[in-house]
Amino acid sequence: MTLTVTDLSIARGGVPVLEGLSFTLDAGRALILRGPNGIGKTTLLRTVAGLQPAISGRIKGAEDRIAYAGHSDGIKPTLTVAENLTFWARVFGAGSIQPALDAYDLGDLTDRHAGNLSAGQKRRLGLSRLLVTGRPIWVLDEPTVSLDKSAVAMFADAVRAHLAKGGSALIATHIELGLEGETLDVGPFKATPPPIEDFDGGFL
Amino acid sequence: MTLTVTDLSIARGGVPVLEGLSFTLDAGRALILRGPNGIGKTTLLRTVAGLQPAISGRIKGAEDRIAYAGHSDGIKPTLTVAENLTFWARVFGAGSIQPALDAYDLGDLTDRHAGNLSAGQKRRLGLSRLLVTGRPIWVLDEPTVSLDKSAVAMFADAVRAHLAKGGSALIATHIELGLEGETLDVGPFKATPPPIEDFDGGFL
Amino acid sequence: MSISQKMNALWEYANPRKFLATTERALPFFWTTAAIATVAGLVWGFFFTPDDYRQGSTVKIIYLHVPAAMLAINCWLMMLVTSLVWLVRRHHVSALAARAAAPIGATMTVIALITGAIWGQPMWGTWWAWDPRLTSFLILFLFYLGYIALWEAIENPDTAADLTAVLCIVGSVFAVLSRYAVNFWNQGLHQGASLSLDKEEHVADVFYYPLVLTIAGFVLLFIALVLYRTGTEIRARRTKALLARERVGA
Amino acid sequence: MIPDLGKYADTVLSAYAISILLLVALVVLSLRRGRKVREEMERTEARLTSRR
Amino acid sequence: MIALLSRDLKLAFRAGGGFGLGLAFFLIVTTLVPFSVGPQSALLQSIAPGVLWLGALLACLLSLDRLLALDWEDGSLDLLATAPLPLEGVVTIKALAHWLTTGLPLVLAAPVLGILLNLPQAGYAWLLISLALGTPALSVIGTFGAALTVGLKRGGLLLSLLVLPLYVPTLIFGAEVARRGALGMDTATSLLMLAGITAAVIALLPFASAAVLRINLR
Amino acid sequence: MIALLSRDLKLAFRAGGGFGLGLAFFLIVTTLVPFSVGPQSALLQSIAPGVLWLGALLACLLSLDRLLALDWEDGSLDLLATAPLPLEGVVTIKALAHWLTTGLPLVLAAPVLGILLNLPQAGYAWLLISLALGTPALSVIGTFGAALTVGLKRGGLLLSLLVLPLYVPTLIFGAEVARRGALGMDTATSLLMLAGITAAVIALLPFASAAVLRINLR
Ligand code: HEM
Ligand SMILES: Nc1ncnc2c1ncn2[C@@H]1O[C@H](COP(=O)(O)OP(=O)(O)OP(=O)(O)O)[C@@H](O)[C@H]1O
Ligand SMILES: Nc1ncnc2c1ncn2[C@@H]1O[C@H](COP(=O)(O)OP(=O)(O)OP(=O)(O)O)[C@@H](O)[C@H]1O
Ligand SMILES: [Mg+2]
Ligand SMILES: [Mg+2]
Repeated sequence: MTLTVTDLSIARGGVPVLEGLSFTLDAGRALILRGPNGIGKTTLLRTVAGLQPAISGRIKGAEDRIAYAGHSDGIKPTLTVAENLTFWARVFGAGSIQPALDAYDLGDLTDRHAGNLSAGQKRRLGLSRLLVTGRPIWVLDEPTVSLDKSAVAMFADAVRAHLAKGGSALIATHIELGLEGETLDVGPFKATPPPIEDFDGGFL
Repeated sequence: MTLTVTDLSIARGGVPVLEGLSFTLDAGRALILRGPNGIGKTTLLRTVAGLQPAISGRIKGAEDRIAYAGHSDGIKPTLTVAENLTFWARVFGAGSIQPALDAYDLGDLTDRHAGNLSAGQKRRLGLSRLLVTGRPIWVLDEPTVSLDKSAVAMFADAVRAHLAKGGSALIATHIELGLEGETLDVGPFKATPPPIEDFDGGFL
Repeated sequence: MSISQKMNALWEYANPRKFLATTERALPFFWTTAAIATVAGLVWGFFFTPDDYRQGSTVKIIYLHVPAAMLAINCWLMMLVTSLVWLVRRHHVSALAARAAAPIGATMTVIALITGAIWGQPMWGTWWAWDPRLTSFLILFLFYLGYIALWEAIENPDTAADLTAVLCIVGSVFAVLSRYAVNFWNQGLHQGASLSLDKEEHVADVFYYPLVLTIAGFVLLFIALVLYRTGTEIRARRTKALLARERVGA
Repeated sequence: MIPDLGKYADTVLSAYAISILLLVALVVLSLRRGRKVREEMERTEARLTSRR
Repeated sequence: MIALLSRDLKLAFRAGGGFGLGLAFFLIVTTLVPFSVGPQSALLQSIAPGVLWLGALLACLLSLDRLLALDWEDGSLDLLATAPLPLEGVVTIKALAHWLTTGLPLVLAAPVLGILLNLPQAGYAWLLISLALGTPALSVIGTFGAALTVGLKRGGLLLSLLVLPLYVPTLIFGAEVARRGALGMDTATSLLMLAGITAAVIALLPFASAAVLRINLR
Repeated sequence: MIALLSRDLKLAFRAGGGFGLGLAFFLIVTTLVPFSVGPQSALLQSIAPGVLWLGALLACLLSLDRLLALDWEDGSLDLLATAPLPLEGVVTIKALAHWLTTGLPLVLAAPVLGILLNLPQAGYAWLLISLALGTPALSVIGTFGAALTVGLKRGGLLLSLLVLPLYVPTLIFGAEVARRGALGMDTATSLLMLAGITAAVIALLPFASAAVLRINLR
C-alpha cells in the first residue's frame, strides 16, 4: 500500500523543472509538499496522478489507487450538489454520498445548483468528492484555497480520518494546515539545466 | 480622498446578503474584510468597485478612483508579461511598467507568455497590474491565493508603499497578511430577511 | 377618477401579491368566456357555414388561421410594451408577463404557419412559398425562439429580465426591417385584399360573424393564459428567491 | 354529423386537428406547470416558516 | 458508463445545456438559404437535399465545441482520466450523448424543413434514411476533432476547420443518397458506402480520440 | 482606445488567436457546397452569389463567440468596466477589431471563391461592394449578440440563434445586390438600403451593446 517515488525527473512544457526526487508515502501517513511559486509542485502532483509522463524515474504503487484534486474541481454548475457527488460516486463505484456531505457540512446545500455556491462552498464540494472515490491515496493541489478557518478545520479532520483508515495523502500547499505529517521542500530538487552547448533529442 | 460607505445593503442573485454596513477608509489606511465563506465579501467588493448596484445606502469617493482585482486577473495567456502590463498601463494612462515589474520580482519573466506561468507567478502578475493603474483605492478580493511566503511579503510591501504614498486599500482575505490596518468582520452585518408571509416587488 | 389616478391605480397591480389576488378572482371569468367563445365560434364556423364558391370547404380554415395570425403579432406587441414598462418602471410583474406570453405567441405563430401551410397545399399547389407574409412570420417565429431561449439560459432572474427586454426592443426594430426587406425581395402570393374582411363582396356575413366570434375567443383565451402563466412565473420567481434566501442561510 | 367537406376533407380536418391539439397542449401544459410551481412555492414557504 | 451517459443527457436538458440549439441552428440556416439565393421555388427544390445535408452537418459541427471543452475547463476530464473508466469508453459515451441530443433531433426535424424548400415527395424517405445513417458518423468524427482541440481556448473555429475535411466523405455519400432519392434514381451504392463509413468510423475512431485526449491531458 | 484595438489585433494574430480561421471556414463551406448540391455548373453559377454571402455570414457568425467571451472569462471585462474608457467605446472597438480580423479578409477572399462557383464576370465587383458594405453591419450586430450571451458558458449556439434573425435584413439586401449585380440588373435600391442599414446599425447599436454588457457584468 506504499507509494514509492524513486529518482523522479519531471518537465513542464518540455522544460525540466524538478529532478532526482525520491520519497515514500506509507499507508496512514501524510506528506506535505512545499516550495516557492513556480518550482513545479503542480507538475509533480499531475505526474504522480498519472496525468503526464515523467522524464525519468519510477513511481510505484500509484496505478488506480489515486484520487486527484487539482485547481479545478470538475463541478457542473447546473447540477445540484447531490447530483454532482452522486455522479462521481457512481463512476468510482462507491456507495453512499452521505458521509461526504456530512464531512464538509454540505447537508444544507444538497439541493442547490453548484453554480450558485460561493468560492469556498464550491471548494468544499470539490474536496468532498475525494470521500466518494474510495481511493486510498489522495493527491491534493492547494486544497484549502478560498476556505475559511472552520472549513480548513473540516478538511484537516477529513484527512485525519482518511489516514486513520489506512489511507495516505500527498498535499501541496503554501499555508499551514494544522496536519501532522512530514514536510518535503521540493526547492532543493530544482532541475539544473544541462549545458547550453550540446543539444540532443530533448533540444536542451 | 476618503472612501465613505454609509448604511450599505447589497444583494447577490436578488437576495440581500449584507445590510447596514458603514465604514470609512481614509487615505493612507488599509481595511481588512473578514468573514466566513459565503457571507458576501466578494459581493461587497464588487459593489464598492461599481460593478453592481447596491440595494440601498451610499458609496462616496469611489467614482473613477478604484483599482479592482478579483478572483480572475484579466491576463491574456498569449501575450507576454510585459505586453499584458503595458496594455493596462496604456488603458489607465499611466507611465512606465518598470516599478510594477520590480515590486513583484517579475524582471526575469518579462518576455514569457503569461500562459506559461505557474499559479503563483500569474497571481503576481495580476497584482502588479494595480501599480500601473495609478488609482488611489485598491479593492482586492483574496489577493494572496496561491502565493508563497516570499510573494506574500512582496505583496505586503507593495501595499505598504501604496499606503505611504497616500493610497488606501480594501482587502478581503481568509489568511494573515502581516499588514497593519483595521479589520472589519462583516459577519454581524448579515442581512436579516423580511418575514416570509408577505412579499412585494422583491419577491421576498 | 381622473386618468392619472386611474393610471396610478393600475400600477398597484404591479405588486405581485395584489396581482395574484386579483387574477385569482378574474381568471374563472376569462377561462369560461374564452372556452365558450372559442368553442362556439369554431363549431359555428365548422358546422354551420357554407363552402366558399372558389375555395370550397377549405375556407373553414380561416377560423383558426386568422385569429392565430393576429394573436401571434399582437402577442409580440404586448411583450414589447411590457418590456418597456419593465425597463422604465422596473415592475417585476411586467417582465414576467412578457416571459409568460412568449410561449403563447410562439404557439400561435406555429398554428398560423401550419394552418397556412395546409391551406396553401390546395390553394397554391404548394405547402410553402417564400411569400413575404409567410416569410416574415417565419422570422417572427425565430424571434420567439431566441427570446425564449435567452430567458431559459440565464440564471439570475433580474439579469434575464433586463437582457430579454433589450432583445425584445432591438428585435422589434429588426423584425419591422425584415418585413420591409422581405417585401422588397419577393412579390407575394398570399391573400391580401382579395379576401379582405373589409371587402364585403368577398367575405359575406356568413363567414364574418363566426370569424369575429373565434377571434374574440382567441383573444380571451390569450388573456386567460397570460394572466395564469404570469401568476405561475411570479410563484416560480418567488420560489427561486426563497430558495436563494435559504441558501444565504437566512 | 360532420358536414360534407368535399374533396378537401383531409385538408380541413387536419388543420383543425393540429391546431386544436396545439391549443389544448398549451393550456394543459400551462395548467400543469402552474400547479407544480404553486405547490413548490407553498412547500418552500412552509419549510422556511417552520424553520424559524 | 451509464452514470456518464445519464449525466451528460441531464446536463444537456438543463438550462443552458444546449439541447435544441443545434435544431434551432439547422432551422435558421435552412431559412436563410432562400434569402441568399432568392425565392424561386424550382431552384430551391433542386438544391434542397444538399442544403438540408449541409445544414445538418453545420448544426452538428457547431455543437461540437461543448462536447468535451466544458469537461476540460472545469477539470472533469482530468478526474475522468484518473477514474476507473477506460478513456475509449468515455469518448464513445460522449459521442453517443452528442448524437442523442443533436443528431437525432436533426434527423427528425429534417422532413419539416424539407417542406420549406419544396423537397420533392419522393425525397423525404431517402433524406431521413441518409441522415439517420450519416449523423452518427458525424458525431463520432466530431468527438475526435473535439478531443484534438480540447486544450485550446475557444478552439471553436479551429475545430470546424479540422473536422470539415473529415466530414467530406460522409457528406458526399449522404447528400448523394438524398439527392438521388429525391430524383427517384438508384441509391444502393451510395447508401452502402455511407453505411460502411459510419460502421468503420464507429468501430475505429474512438481509439484515436482517446489517444489524442490522453496526449492533451498531460 | 487605441491600446485596446492594438491589443485585440495582436491577440488575433498570435497563436490560437483565431485570425484566418473565419477565412478558412468560408473556404471550406464554399467548397462543401458542390459536394452537397451536386456538381452541375449552371446550378452552381445561379446560386453562387447567395452561397458566397451565406458563407461569409456564417464565418462571421462563428467567430463571434470569442469576441467578448474570452475577455469575460479571464476577468478583463470587469477591469475594462472599471477603467477610464466608456463601455460604448469598448464595444465599438471590439466590433472594429472583429471586422478587421474577420470581415475584411472575407471581403478580399470572396472573389477567389467566386471562381470556384463560376460566378459570372459581371458579379465580382458587385459582390465585393456588397460584402464591403454589409460585413461591418454583421460585426456590429454580432457584437450586440455577443454582449447578450457573454455570461453564459459556451453560449455559442444560443448566440447564433439570437443573431441570425437580426442578420436577415442585411443578408437580404446584400445578397440581392450581389445577385442582381451578377445578372446585370439594377442594384441601386438594394445598395442604398444596405448602406442605410449599416450606417444606422453602426450609429445606434453600440449603445444597446454597452447597456447589455453593463447588465451582464453586475
Ligand atoms: C404558412 C403560411 C401562412 C402564413 C404564415 C400566413 C399568415 C397570415 C397572416 C400573418 C395573416 C394576417 C392576419 C391579420 O393581420 O389579420 C393572414 C391572414 C389571412 N390568410 Fe394567411 N398565412 C399563410 C397561408 C395562407 C393561405 C395558404 C391562405 C389561403 C389560401 C391564407 C389565407 C389568409 C386569409 C384569407 C387571411 C385573412 C385576410 C386578411 O385579413 O388579410 N393564408 N395569414
Ligand atoms: N504550459 C507551460 N509551458 C511551459 N512552462 C510552464 C507551463 N506552465 C507552467 N510552466 C512553468 O513550469 C514551472 C512549474 O510550474 P508549476 O505550476 O508546477 O509550479 P507550482 O510549484 O505549482 O507553482 P505555484 O505554487 O505557483 O502553483 C513554472 O516555473 C512555470 O513557469
Ligand atoms: N450566482 C449566484 N446566484 C445566487 N446566489 C449566489 C450566486 N453566487 C453566489 N451566491 C451566494 O451569495 C452569497 C455570497 O457570495 P460571495 O461570493 O459574495 O461570498 P464570499 O463572502 O465572497 O465567500 P467566499 O469566502 O467563499 O469567497 C453566498 O452565500 C453564495 O452562495
Ligand atoms: Mg501550482
Ligand atoms: Mg469570495
